[in-house]
Amino acid sequence: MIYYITSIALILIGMYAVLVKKNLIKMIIGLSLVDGGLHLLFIAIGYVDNKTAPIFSKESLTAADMVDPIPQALVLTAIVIGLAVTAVALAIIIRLYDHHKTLNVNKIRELKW
Amino acid sequence: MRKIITFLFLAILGYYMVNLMNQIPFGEDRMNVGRYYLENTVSETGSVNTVTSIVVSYRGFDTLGEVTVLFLAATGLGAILFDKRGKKRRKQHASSLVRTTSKLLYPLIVLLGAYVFVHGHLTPGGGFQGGAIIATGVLMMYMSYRKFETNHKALTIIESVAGLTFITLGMTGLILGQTFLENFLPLGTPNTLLSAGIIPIIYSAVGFKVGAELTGVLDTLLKTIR
Amino acid sequence: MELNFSPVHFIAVPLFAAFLLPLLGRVSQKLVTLVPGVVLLYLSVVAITLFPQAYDTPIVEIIAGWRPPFGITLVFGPLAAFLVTMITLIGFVVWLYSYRFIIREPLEKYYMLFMLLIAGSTGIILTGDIFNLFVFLEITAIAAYSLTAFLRDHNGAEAAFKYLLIGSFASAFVLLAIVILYANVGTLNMADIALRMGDVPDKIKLTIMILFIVGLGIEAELFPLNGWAPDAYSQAPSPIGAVFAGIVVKAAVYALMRVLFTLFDLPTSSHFLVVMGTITLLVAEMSAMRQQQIKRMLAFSSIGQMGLVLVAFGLGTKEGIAAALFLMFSHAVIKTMLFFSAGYLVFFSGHKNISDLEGMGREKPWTGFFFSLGALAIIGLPPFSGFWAKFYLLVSAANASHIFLIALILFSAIIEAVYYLRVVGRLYFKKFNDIEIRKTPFTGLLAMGILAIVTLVIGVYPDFIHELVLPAANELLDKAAYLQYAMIGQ
Amino acid sequence: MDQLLNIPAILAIAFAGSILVFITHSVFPKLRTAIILIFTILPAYLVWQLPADSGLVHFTLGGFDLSWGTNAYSRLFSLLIAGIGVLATIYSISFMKKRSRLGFFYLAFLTTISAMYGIVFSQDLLSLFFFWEIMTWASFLLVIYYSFEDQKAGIRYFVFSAIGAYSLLTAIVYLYSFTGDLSLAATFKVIPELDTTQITFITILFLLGFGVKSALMPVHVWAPDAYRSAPSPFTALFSGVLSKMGVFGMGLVLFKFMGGLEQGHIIREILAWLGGITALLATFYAIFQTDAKKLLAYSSIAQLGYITIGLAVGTPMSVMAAIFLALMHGIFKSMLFMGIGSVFLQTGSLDLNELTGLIRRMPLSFVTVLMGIITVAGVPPLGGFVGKWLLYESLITSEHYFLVAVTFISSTAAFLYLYRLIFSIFLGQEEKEFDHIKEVPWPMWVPMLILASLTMLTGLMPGLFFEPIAEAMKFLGFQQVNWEMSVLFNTWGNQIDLLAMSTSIFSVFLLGLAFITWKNYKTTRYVTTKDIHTSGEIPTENENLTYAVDFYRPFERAAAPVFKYKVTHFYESFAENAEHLFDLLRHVYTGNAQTYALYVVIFLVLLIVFSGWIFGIQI
Repeated sequence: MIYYITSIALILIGMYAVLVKKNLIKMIIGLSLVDGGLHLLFIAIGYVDNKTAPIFSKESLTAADMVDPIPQALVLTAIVIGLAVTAVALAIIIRLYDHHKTLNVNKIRELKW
Repeated sequence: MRKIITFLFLAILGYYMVNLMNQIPFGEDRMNVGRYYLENTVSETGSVNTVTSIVVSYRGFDTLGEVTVLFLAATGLGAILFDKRGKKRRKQHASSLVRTTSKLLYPLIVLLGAYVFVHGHLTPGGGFQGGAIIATGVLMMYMSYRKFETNHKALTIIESVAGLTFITLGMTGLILGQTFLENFLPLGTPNTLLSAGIIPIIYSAVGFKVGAELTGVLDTLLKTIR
Repeated sequence: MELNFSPVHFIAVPLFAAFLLPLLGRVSQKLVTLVPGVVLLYLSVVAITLFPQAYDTPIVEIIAGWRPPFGITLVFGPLAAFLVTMITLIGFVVWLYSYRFIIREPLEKYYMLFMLLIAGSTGIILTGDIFNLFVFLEITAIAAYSLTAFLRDHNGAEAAFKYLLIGSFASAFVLLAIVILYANVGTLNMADIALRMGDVPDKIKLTIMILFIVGLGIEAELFPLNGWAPDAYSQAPSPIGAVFAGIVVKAAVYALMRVLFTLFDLPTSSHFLVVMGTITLLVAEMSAMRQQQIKRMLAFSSIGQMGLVLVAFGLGTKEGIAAALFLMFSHAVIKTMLFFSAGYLVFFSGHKNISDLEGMGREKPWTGFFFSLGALAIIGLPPFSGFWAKFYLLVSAANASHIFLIALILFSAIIEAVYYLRVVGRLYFKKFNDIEIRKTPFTGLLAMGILAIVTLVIGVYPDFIHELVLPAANELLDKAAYLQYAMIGQ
Repeated sequence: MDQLLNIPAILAIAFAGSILVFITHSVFPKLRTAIILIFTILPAYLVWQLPADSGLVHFTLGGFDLSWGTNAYSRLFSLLIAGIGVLATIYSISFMKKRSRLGFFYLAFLTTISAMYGIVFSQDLLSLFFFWEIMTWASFLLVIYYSFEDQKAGIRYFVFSAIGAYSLLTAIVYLYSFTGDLSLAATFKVIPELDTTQITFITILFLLGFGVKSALMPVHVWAPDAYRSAPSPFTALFSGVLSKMGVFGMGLVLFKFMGGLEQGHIIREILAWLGGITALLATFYAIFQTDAKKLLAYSSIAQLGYITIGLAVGTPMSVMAAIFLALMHGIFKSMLFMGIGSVFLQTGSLDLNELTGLIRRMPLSFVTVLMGIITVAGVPPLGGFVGKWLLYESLITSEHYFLVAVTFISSTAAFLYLYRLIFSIFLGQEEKEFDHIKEVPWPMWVPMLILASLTMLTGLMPGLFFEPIAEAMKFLGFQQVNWEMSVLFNTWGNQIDLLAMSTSIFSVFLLGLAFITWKNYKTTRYVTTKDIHTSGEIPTENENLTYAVDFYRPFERAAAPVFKYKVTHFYESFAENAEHLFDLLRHVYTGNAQTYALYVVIFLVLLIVFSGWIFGIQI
């Protein structure tokens, strides 16, 4: 349960950062936190008590000894997606800083209404 | 004001989420499709690492998407920061201790990366992990040496060729067998390097691709003029 | 070797092209611009070839030889066939327009991103797997972020940042929904999930549904979630604005509807959709009323139309869904044409503001003509396809005895008429002064011409689309049949 | 069977013509005129050839069963369209010669005509609406053709049309949800089965829809500006024929749909009164106009008011009067607009305060306008008289005495503006600045004179029109209506022999004219109106001293308090407030990325918290 709560806490902290912090970089960090929290949550869901990683590295291991492999596979994908989004976000922020000379989200409001 | 509102709403959201997760007991065996994978991975794919067999074979299409996403990130970065490339702006080299260690470790790290993605079907690891490790090595070199350069053309070509290999393998499956990405090579003996059919090939391609792409991303970001 | 078309081509071929483009770029820049067109043409051919088959018996393509629910499947039923064909055709026209319109470097990257966008949107529509849907959603989204900032001006970057921020929220919520869903059903194939959904407690089911609605609703431009849309539409290069309106949103709406109709029982959410759709429609149309910039106005109008589509889906009847699909098609065609013509108007005049476009219609008669035609069509006047879309929608609303809804829809149509016709009037008002005499490129005019002819033909003879739309609507409603073939009879 | 095919053929030719003109204009401009003439005259000829009852052409489109066909009623209107359409087109060729964007103009012009054919041939609600909307946008394009500085006229026209059209659409889909069949025949059958509220609702929507096009108060406000803005050849068509489509529809609704609403039903009475008010107020507005076209526009509104009264009262005689007036109005109003348009073409002005003394410069236009105003005034011997007579009589016999008074007052007041129109443009002193003015070329005056002679003919022999009208009324469900070629009956058994009456009036008129001409010719002294010998006063330089200025000043002063409250102001302030509200609303898009993200979270939380209320299950 603590795993759930931790990951939910991570998600919420991340969201808080995105919603409140004025610095664009901090907002992106917040996004990464949200992603991290989600990934942890996913892994936590796949966990089964007293089971091991789903690799048949020893003859003695059987299918009954292992945790759910699917969340792990999916999280791998999700991590990559999170990375890609972060990279693009950073590029956009570089552009933004270039044009606006600020990283304050409140000052980047030329498109409105 | 905004802080209070945000906090309030996030608190409510958190309350509901915890409440919700309470109904999903932790550590319980809820496997469904997962059970099938665990039971059949060795016999069906020849890969002992179930995660790898899922990533590359059972859900290989996801991985194609995943590779695409990375490729997309590199491309997007290239597009957005197109006319901002320049020489590095750092004035100094890192200390000679760092430089020497880096030089020493660089080949090892690259080798480790290659090892990780080649053995993706046997050990915890795979193309993404291996590629990431390689990129770390390059990053280290960037940080240590002012004039370290990667061959950008070569990176692009590796990227493209690896991507094309992936799809070509998929299409070969479609042509030789019935379906896209079908494992048309013999499965071999589990727990040996040359087993699991196309899985190691795909994972190697992914490894090259990820390594090249991450390096490219780092390169682009590091060389951006402020 | 027999050339065997299969739905996977829709994803693999554009991806292949995207990976190939950097290599081609080393050989010749000409190839970089030509290859995407060839690819899209090829995809259109594939789509049209597979079309009758999909309407006859849906094609379920298994990826990597694993039967559902263990592997990923591509489901190519009537609905998917309809939308994919629409996307490839619109994509081809967009390429035709981009061919001479996009002259800004890096061309290669533009076409790569465009190809990936196409692959992503077709992937969303074809896939039968919920996580795969998420992956394609992200491919589409990231490509869209990058393309929004493609012009690299400071508004572009701002718009892209907003899009990215909100889009990340969308992906976070969708992923959260998938996580919770997986925790409860332990499977990812949508048909399989639907089969096992009965065991899930109602409360959890509803939470998942809400998360999906919020996550996908962001991409589908539901009202309070669509803050990114006007900025992204208006700051992206014009062909990409058209792609957003014609392809990306359509794919997102499809995803939302597939999830709502197939995974959940709709009745609980149908009224919600109608209400939210109406609010989206009204707010968007009202906001469009006094926009200064032409492309921003088009963006708000697109949001409004998406609201209309949601309303039509929300009616939940076969007629309603058919109307929604018709509306999607018609809107894709018309809005693409509008973005194209607005793109050239802005390009030639050098101004984004409507008030600065005065007299452009006299200067550029064909471009102005296409814009006017598009304006008339999107308001829903006969004999253009927009009329039939609206008429089908109203008929189904009346059959569901939502008279008040009809009144609201028509009210918004009046607002729409006012702001579009204002622009049309402006275009022909007095002479435009400082303009370089440059010709509109032929490919651009051809692209607009094709779209204009399509709206006109559909407007005069709607049966063509109407007959395609009905089985597609049926597919969405007939959950049992979908489960049957998506699970390959298991 | 080949007659049946004619209707689709006519519509196809007509619509193809409009597109062809557009293409020809940009490819071979020289062929343009020929194409225009061929594609207006050919469909008109085919329409003329159509039988009164051709049966129905059935086909399905978009999953709906549609049908086209003619009957006596629609034939009447189709002939009106064909006639005025051809004449207005011929007129337009010279009128538009020097203007640009002719491809655009004729595309819209021919599309409007074609769409009107479509409306009258539609035998189902969907095609009716389909063509109705085509007509609307095509005419809108013509209204904004000149692109005046403020495009309010066009937008206002379109908005009101849209309100009308959409109320039609609402009625149509609402009806369809009961009947499942769009054909008029099926609809006629089903309507009596609905309950009263539904019938009332549908009828009001239909009447609103058609009423907008026929400029019924209080939804008339688009008309003056739209008529004013459109190019004159089109205004002729607009006021003469297009507004009759509203009448056509109202006739259908009142006599076919509203089987359930008997004579004297409250809706009918209200409609009749609206017609009366329209006639009265529009007449007074017309008096104060200084713009010739606006004056005529208000006059059109007033005339349409009479027609509405006739239709709403619904006795055989009143309906006959209404349809007769509708046809007459089609003729004389297009003729008047053509006449005024000619003046505009030659002088470049429509201002009654500017124009003066053109009688000798443009005699043919003068004759046209003269005939026109005589007809409008309803004075024998021209056709207007017959219509007015029938209307009075039917109102009296159906005991609408008050309406008779209203009609009578407004008809009388009409003299004021008509007099002003002809006097300030054609009569009075001749100005130097107009010396070079010449009569318009023949393609313009020929149509005008044809129409003028038609008014004469109908004045002498109204039976020419009574015959088809009687047929049409049979279709609308009236029994045999009495008529004779040139005799008017009245309820009390008296008869008026129009021929004899006209001859006597004519001779008196001619004598009078001769006398006046002879008398004035002697005494006229030519002084320019800018002559400053004004009893010692030194006029400021810019003061316009033409006698037409403040023509009805005392009257205007007296009426001013009443006219302060204009319904236009109400709409304008409504629209303004609405726009202001919209403008406020769009501030939800604050432009701050964080705020948008906050919306997302708030929306999510609200959905979860109120899930019980929204989805029925509380989380």
